[in-house]
Amino acid sequence: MIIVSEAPFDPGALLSEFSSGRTEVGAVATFTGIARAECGEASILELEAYPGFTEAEIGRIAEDARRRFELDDLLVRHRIGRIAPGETIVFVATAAKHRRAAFEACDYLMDYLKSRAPFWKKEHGPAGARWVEPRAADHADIARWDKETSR
Amino acid sequence: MIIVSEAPFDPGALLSEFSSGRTEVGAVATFTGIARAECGEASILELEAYPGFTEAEIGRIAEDARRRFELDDLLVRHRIGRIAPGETIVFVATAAKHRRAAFEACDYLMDYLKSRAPFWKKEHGPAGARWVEPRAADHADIARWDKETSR
Amino acid sequence: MAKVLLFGPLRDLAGWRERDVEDATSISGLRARLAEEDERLGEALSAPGVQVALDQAIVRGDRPIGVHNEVAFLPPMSGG
Amino acid sequence: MAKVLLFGPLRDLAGWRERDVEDATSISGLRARLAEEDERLGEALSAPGVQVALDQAIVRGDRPIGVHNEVAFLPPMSGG
Repeated sequence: MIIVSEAPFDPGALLSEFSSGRTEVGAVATFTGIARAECGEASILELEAYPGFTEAEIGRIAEDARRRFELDDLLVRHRIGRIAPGETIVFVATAAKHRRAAFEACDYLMDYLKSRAPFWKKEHGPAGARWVEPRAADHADIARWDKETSR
Repeated sequence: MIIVSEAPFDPGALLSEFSSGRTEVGAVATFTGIARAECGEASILELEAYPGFTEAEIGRIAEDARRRFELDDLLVRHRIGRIAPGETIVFVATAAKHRRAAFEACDYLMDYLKSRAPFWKKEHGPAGARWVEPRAADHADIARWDKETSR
Repeated sequence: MAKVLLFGPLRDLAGWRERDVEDATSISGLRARLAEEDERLGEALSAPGVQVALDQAIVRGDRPIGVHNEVAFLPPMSGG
Repeated sequence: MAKVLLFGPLRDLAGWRERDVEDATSISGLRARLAEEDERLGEALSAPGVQVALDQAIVRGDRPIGVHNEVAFLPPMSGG
């Protein structure tokens, strides 16, 4: 399931729902991205999506991840709008029979979301607002998967 | 925090508590291990620990992970006793400033728990009970970290 | 006439997010039309890294556009 | 006398989990003493992969033991 919305959410509630009732899965990995205060440097994060297009693009990579890592299930929830420090920005959960697949798929989805998913991010801080582009580390992270042979 | 106990637990409730109130962390990774039914092959899992020793050994590797990956915090909760399919066996959460550290530390802790932590596991199935040793894949997983140079 | 959408820094630069633009029959024509009104916006729309989505699908190169099309200009993306 | 603990398959093999064992002043002596009572258990306690913890710390090789020591025999471990 892929949800992009302005509503705040609790990652724990999503994990409870995602992991319950699974008797054939074995492994659930999650990632939660939280807005950082950067010691006062960034007070509010503003995230913009292209409604419809953003969900569809994430859906394409999610299908890719399902096949590539033999996932049983996955969940991506991404917040947009104005987000305060300590609030959750993104939550990804993956379910697989074995833990390596669950970990790698979760890692892969986050690398994609961080560098190639259609979101635009603005930081509002004491010195004004600025649009943020992916860090060099994010580009390096996603490039790992391009180089790899199929698993 | 490291908890080894017979009490069932909800991984989502642990994640809610672990992730709330963090304004300087950014990244939380988790892993949840769930008892599998194996299509009826294994109906009950029985896990044994050495009380005191098991927590202390996990504590040593947790301290190692904190230093190695520059973690802000971590949580390991492991169930012992009789566990039914669909119930949670183990939950690991890691918190760090950046997601790579959180993912790698979570992965590292799970590899350790799966192959070197002092637990003994018995599967009770229709064909009787048998003690389980780590799979070859578990040994290969933990060996990855021995070969790596420090990060 | 096509519906035009701007995202991220392009929206701030232009001062609008969504508009109907008349008299454009191709993406290149649309860019030229917007550049006439606002030279800095015109340059920004042609900058490397800015992708174009036609009816929610990324397209490369020029394309004809008509009344019912939606054209979005997408600056470099940056997820959560 | 030392307190002896067995885990996992060793416990099933012996039929007990915890016992006080008298007349043993070293780990090797303790193994020999248990082997006298139960030959299969004695072999299992000496198998490769079985570790020994003395007062909750893994030890290799032989060690003297006394009244207040706790000796645990740990077969190959297998986490969650």
